[in-house]
Amino acid sequence: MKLFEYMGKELFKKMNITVPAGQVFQSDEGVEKFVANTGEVVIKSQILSGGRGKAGGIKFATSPDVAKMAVNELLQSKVKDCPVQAVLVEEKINIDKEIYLAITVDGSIKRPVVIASSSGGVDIEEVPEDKIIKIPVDVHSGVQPFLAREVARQLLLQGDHFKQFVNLLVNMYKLFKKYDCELVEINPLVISGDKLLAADAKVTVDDEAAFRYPADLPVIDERTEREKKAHQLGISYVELEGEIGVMANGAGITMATLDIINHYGGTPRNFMDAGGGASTEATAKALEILLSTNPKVILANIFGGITRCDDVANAFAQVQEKLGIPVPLVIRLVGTNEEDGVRILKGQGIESFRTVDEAVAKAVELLASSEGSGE
Amino acid sequence: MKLFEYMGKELFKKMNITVPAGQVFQSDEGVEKFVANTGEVVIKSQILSGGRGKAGGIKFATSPDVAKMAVNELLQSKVKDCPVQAVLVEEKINIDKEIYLAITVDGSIKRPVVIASSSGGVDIEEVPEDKIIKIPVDVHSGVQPFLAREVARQLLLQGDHFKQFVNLLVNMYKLFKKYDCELVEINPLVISGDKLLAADAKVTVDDEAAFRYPADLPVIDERTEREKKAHQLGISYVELEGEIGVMANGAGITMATLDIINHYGGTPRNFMDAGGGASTEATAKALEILLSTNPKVILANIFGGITRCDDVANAFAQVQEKLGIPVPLVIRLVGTNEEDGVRILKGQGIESFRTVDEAVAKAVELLASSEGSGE
Amino acid sequence: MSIILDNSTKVLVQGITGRQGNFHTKQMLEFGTQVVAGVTPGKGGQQVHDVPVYDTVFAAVSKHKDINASIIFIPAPAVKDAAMEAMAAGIRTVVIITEHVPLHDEMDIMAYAEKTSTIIIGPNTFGIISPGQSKMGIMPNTIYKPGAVGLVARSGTLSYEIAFNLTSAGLGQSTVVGLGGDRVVGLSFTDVLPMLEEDPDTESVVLVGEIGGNAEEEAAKYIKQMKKPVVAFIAGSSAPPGKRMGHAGAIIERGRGTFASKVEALNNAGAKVASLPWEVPELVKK
Amino acid sequence: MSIILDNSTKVLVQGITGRQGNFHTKQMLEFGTQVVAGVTPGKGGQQVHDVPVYDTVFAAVSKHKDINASIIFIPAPAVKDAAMEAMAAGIRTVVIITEHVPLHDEMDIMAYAEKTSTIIIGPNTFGIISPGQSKMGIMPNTIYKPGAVGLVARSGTLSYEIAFNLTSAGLGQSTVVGLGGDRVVGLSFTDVLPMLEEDPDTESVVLVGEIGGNAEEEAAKYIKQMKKPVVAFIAGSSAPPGKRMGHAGAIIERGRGTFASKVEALNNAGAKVASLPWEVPELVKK
Repeated sequence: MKLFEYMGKELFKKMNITVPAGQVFQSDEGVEKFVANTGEVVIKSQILSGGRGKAGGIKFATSPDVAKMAVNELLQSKVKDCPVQAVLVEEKINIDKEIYLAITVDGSIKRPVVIASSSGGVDIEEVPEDKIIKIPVDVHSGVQPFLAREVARQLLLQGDHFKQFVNLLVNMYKLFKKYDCELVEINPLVISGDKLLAADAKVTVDDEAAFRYPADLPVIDERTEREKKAHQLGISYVELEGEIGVMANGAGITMATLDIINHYGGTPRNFMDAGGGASTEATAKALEILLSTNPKVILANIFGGITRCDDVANAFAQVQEKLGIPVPLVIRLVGTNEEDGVRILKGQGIESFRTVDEAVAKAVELLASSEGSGE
Repeated sequence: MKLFEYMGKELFKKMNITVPAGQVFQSDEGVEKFVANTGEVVIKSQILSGGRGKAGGIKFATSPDVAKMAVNELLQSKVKDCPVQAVLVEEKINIDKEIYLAITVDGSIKRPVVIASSSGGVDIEEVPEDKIIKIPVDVHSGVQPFLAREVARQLLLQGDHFKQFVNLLVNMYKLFKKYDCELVEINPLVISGDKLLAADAKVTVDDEAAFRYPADLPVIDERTEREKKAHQLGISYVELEGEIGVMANGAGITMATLDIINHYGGTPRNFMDAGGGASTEATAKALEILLSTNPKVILANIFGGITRCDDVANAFAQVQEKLGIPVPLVIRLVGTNEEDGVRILKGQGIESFRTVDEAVAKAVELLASSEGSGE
Repeated sequence: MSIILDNSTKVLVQGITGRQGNFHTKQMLEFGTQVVAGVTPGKGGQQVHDVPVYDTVFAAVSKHKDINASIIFIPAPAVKDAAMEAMAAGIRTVVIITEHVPLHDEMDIMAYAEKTSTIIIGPNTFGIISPGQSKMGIMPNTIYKPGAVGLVARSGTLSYEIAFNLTSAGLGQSTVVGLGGDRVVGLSFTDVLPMLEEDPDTESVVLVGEIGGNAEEEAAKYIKQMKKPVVAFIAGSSAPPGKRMGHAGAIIERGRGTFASKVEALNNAGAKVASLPWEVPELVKK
Repeated sequence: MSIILDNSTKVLVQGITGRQGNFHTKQMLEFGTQVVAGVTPGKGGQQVHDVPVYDTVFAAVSKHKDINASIIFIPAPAVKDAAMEAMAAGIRTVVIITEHVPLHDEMDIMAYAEKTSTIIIGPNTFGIISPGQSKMGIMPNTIYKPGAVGLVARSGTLSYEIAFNLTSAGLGQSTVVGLGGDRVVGLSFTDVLPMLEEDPDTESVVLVGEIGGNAEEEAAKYIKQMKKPVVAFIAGSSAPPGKRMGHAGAIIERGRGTFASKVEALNNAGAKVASLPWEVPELVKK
């Protein structure tokens, strides 16, 4: 789960990481007063995608009425296709230097890593490898001050900035641990006079740790209604933009199924991993979600293992009888109870295949003919 | 620093460790009301020594007025030589079973150890070794539930008691860590119906961690005024009951000096490790503390290393000139700047020795003659 | 022969009385796995498919001193505790089937595993199988046969697909290892490939990877020096960046871990990369 | 020869610009110790007695790759951090002079030391000295002379007393190690005794213990099988139970760690136990 900048900064404040003075607004109410007290401000649309600056999502204002106008403008706009529902109005700070600082998880070494660079303010991807400081963290000891001092030294920080940075990084790691984060990123971390300020905040928390989120962690959900519904069923579901509705059992095989569709010239409407061992009922519900997206063709790729082919076949039969399936249906069915499954499907007039090759080829062929027929 | 039982129980409650309903009283005000609401109670004098039960420090009462009387009686008494300044009045609980449970530090394996026994309620020293469960704790992972389950299993706990115990031990370790404890002991941990209750609480926190004690940790000080004063000087000082005032530089050598005094038939009035490298001024202050205890003889055993013999000699000269030293003084002086030191002392008419052997023998001889003279 | 797991391995099942644990214990026993004990706190003394159940891992290993591997079927929030328990009790091969384990718990598990020199397979894995000998996992019993292809995969059902293709083409397997789909898992390609390279009964190796992370790129560095032929298949050629394809690890973020970079690295290392799953057996036979 | 420390050891001083660090760096240099670098955060670039100062241990070791030991003169609250820094930077011998280090920090340090196979001496120790070669510590330079007695002690000044007695009696020392007076310290008697037993330049061993803990009892178990003669002295015969005699470890609690139990264990192990410090040289000569 990604947090909005202003939410991340709330957590920063709790962990004694200094941020610019600011206030979040969902309407223009109070903007003028805040700006009158603050002076020159920056107004940032709160969206979850990066690059909002280039996309026009950040405005500056020196007076209360200009600020109010800018707030209204942003709140009525879409930035990078996202409707802006909140803006963060912050004091404009003088930037002496910008630093990049992040703590994230490096899967290849199985531990957190501190990433820092003196070249802050730009996408870290654009910074050459040799300008990036990367220090792995031992989870048993965490980020001790000594590790923070070494990062500070490599960033060439001096005197009071050095000391502030050490505290900041130690606290940032505490935040990373406390909120089960995948990523805590400050870009830029700004040196402004004698201060060190987190001018931005990207915080991503681990969805799998939701059961133990601290009570003060805000919860936001950028999934579509369908994705939420699928999630409740324990199904991993992602909406895409193609034509063929896809269901398979297992993440890797689902991914491979999409690849094969692509290979044959088709386009998938979604990623749906119905999981292993799904019951008839769960599979029927998954199928209903698929149908609700109005695909041109539906393709199911079932490799029966824990999943039983007859359960899957029954689900299809059930949905067809109950709701009707108004589009062509292609099923690849192999493995546990395969014969029963094939027989059940045949009873419903549904054709099944033994190999994914044949099934995908058939689905794409049906897609072509459905498009050819102007449907 | 040892905490009183009621303070330990306050910490227990914060960490979700269940204790009997109770209230602490420093006078009889409110006792009757509390007992009227609670019913049968046990009244425990709050002292830091063990064995208060046998010493008459625990009373029982079934009615408010009896309780009030008992409270007053205890508050006016001394238990094990300690004046009772507070009593803890608690509901009397039915005891189905008593368990011993503690977390402490085992220096030989350099880590915490969980100690438990089904034979609770008695001094753990009296429990045979094979009835004691001892499980070392990896400080990196702490007491995870699995470790608590294993202790619960070995204690033969069942069902709900098993589950409660697992939570209790996990929380007890959190307390042990959070408050920098040397010891957290619950003896007895009582099974009472479906409940698990900490009927006593012994918590000892590490004095060296005082700089980071959490704000909610009460601070108590059982040292004498002299011990406190010495502590402020960075001197390790313990009052004993003998006749010879002792000062040395180093814990081990101080201990050995006391041993040698004993060997020669004398008795030390104190343990005083003046530390290494003490200045003239600090040594003079240490000597003033010694003098304030009215010893019959003063013995200083100085092995000059970082400590300079001339600094020590000057301190003695200073004190003698300023306050006078009304008792015989024996000094062993060897090491850094020894010659200067000996000369300075000689100038004051103070005899010094090169070996601890001679010095102690002399001190004991002087003690005998001072006693002989009826002083 | 085989790697990690063979017919002498004595297996403990943690969470044996649960729905999954119970079902797969039966499956494993039927396959020939020596499941000697199970653990479920509070259920000590029971039996599951004639396997004795204990309250704690310590109790199980003190009774069955030959236990040398454990498989975990425990709900995600308690997996860290269960894995630590296995390691603390001296078990040095631990297979974690559970999915949805929190990332920080996974890092804690791996740190403790490093300290205790424990082999962790998973979390979020189908497990490990040495056909004809033993399995610790949830893979179907029927699609494998003993043989000389070592198969290592990040993903479950996709590996079944490929194992099934291999078996259908007459190519049996020495050992099939599922690394698990999470961002942080125990064994990685670079751990398993050297084992397969040294295993006398493995003649060729199939690597099934997917987009995300850099495990395949790292693997390629090792493959360069391997004597045995390696065939690879990478899932996710069509996946858009920024979307998690079911697995926490299968996501192209910040331009890293793309399909192209993986295929290029593997090709450069001398591996034959199949474009479609069913091409794998042909490439192995070449 | 000697144990742990010899004239080739390259020493880092952590906290070199502090009063203690500065003073003892001078003392060590005068004794012949190869102090090659120092660390004080924020003081990088300075020099102390011609020794270059760095901001972090990483910076020091990246410049002086031969540093293989560190001595810590840092205030107690920061000792854990400093010790971890030394270990994280790959230094495998760390002497901690500082007293008053919190117990839980000491346990954390020792756990990390175990994980990294680091030798920790202290905290609350006078250090280690191999007369004629090198010293890392705060002991006086003048009371030792090279020789064949290995001396290991829990306590500082008492060990000076005994070393002084040995030297006065014409008995030089191979290496003198101070274990430290706290309840949790790094090296213990049972670590040092085997090193002395194997050191070709050590002919006899003197152990200086004190009441509290069970380190001397544990040592006795090892002494039983030693070929070299061992002489012991135990301080605290007159100490009352329940009172801490300066050292956190020197306390008789719950009846454990008494003078009598230690002397008995050592006698039974064949060590000669001196009743008074000045008897030690005679017993060594026997």
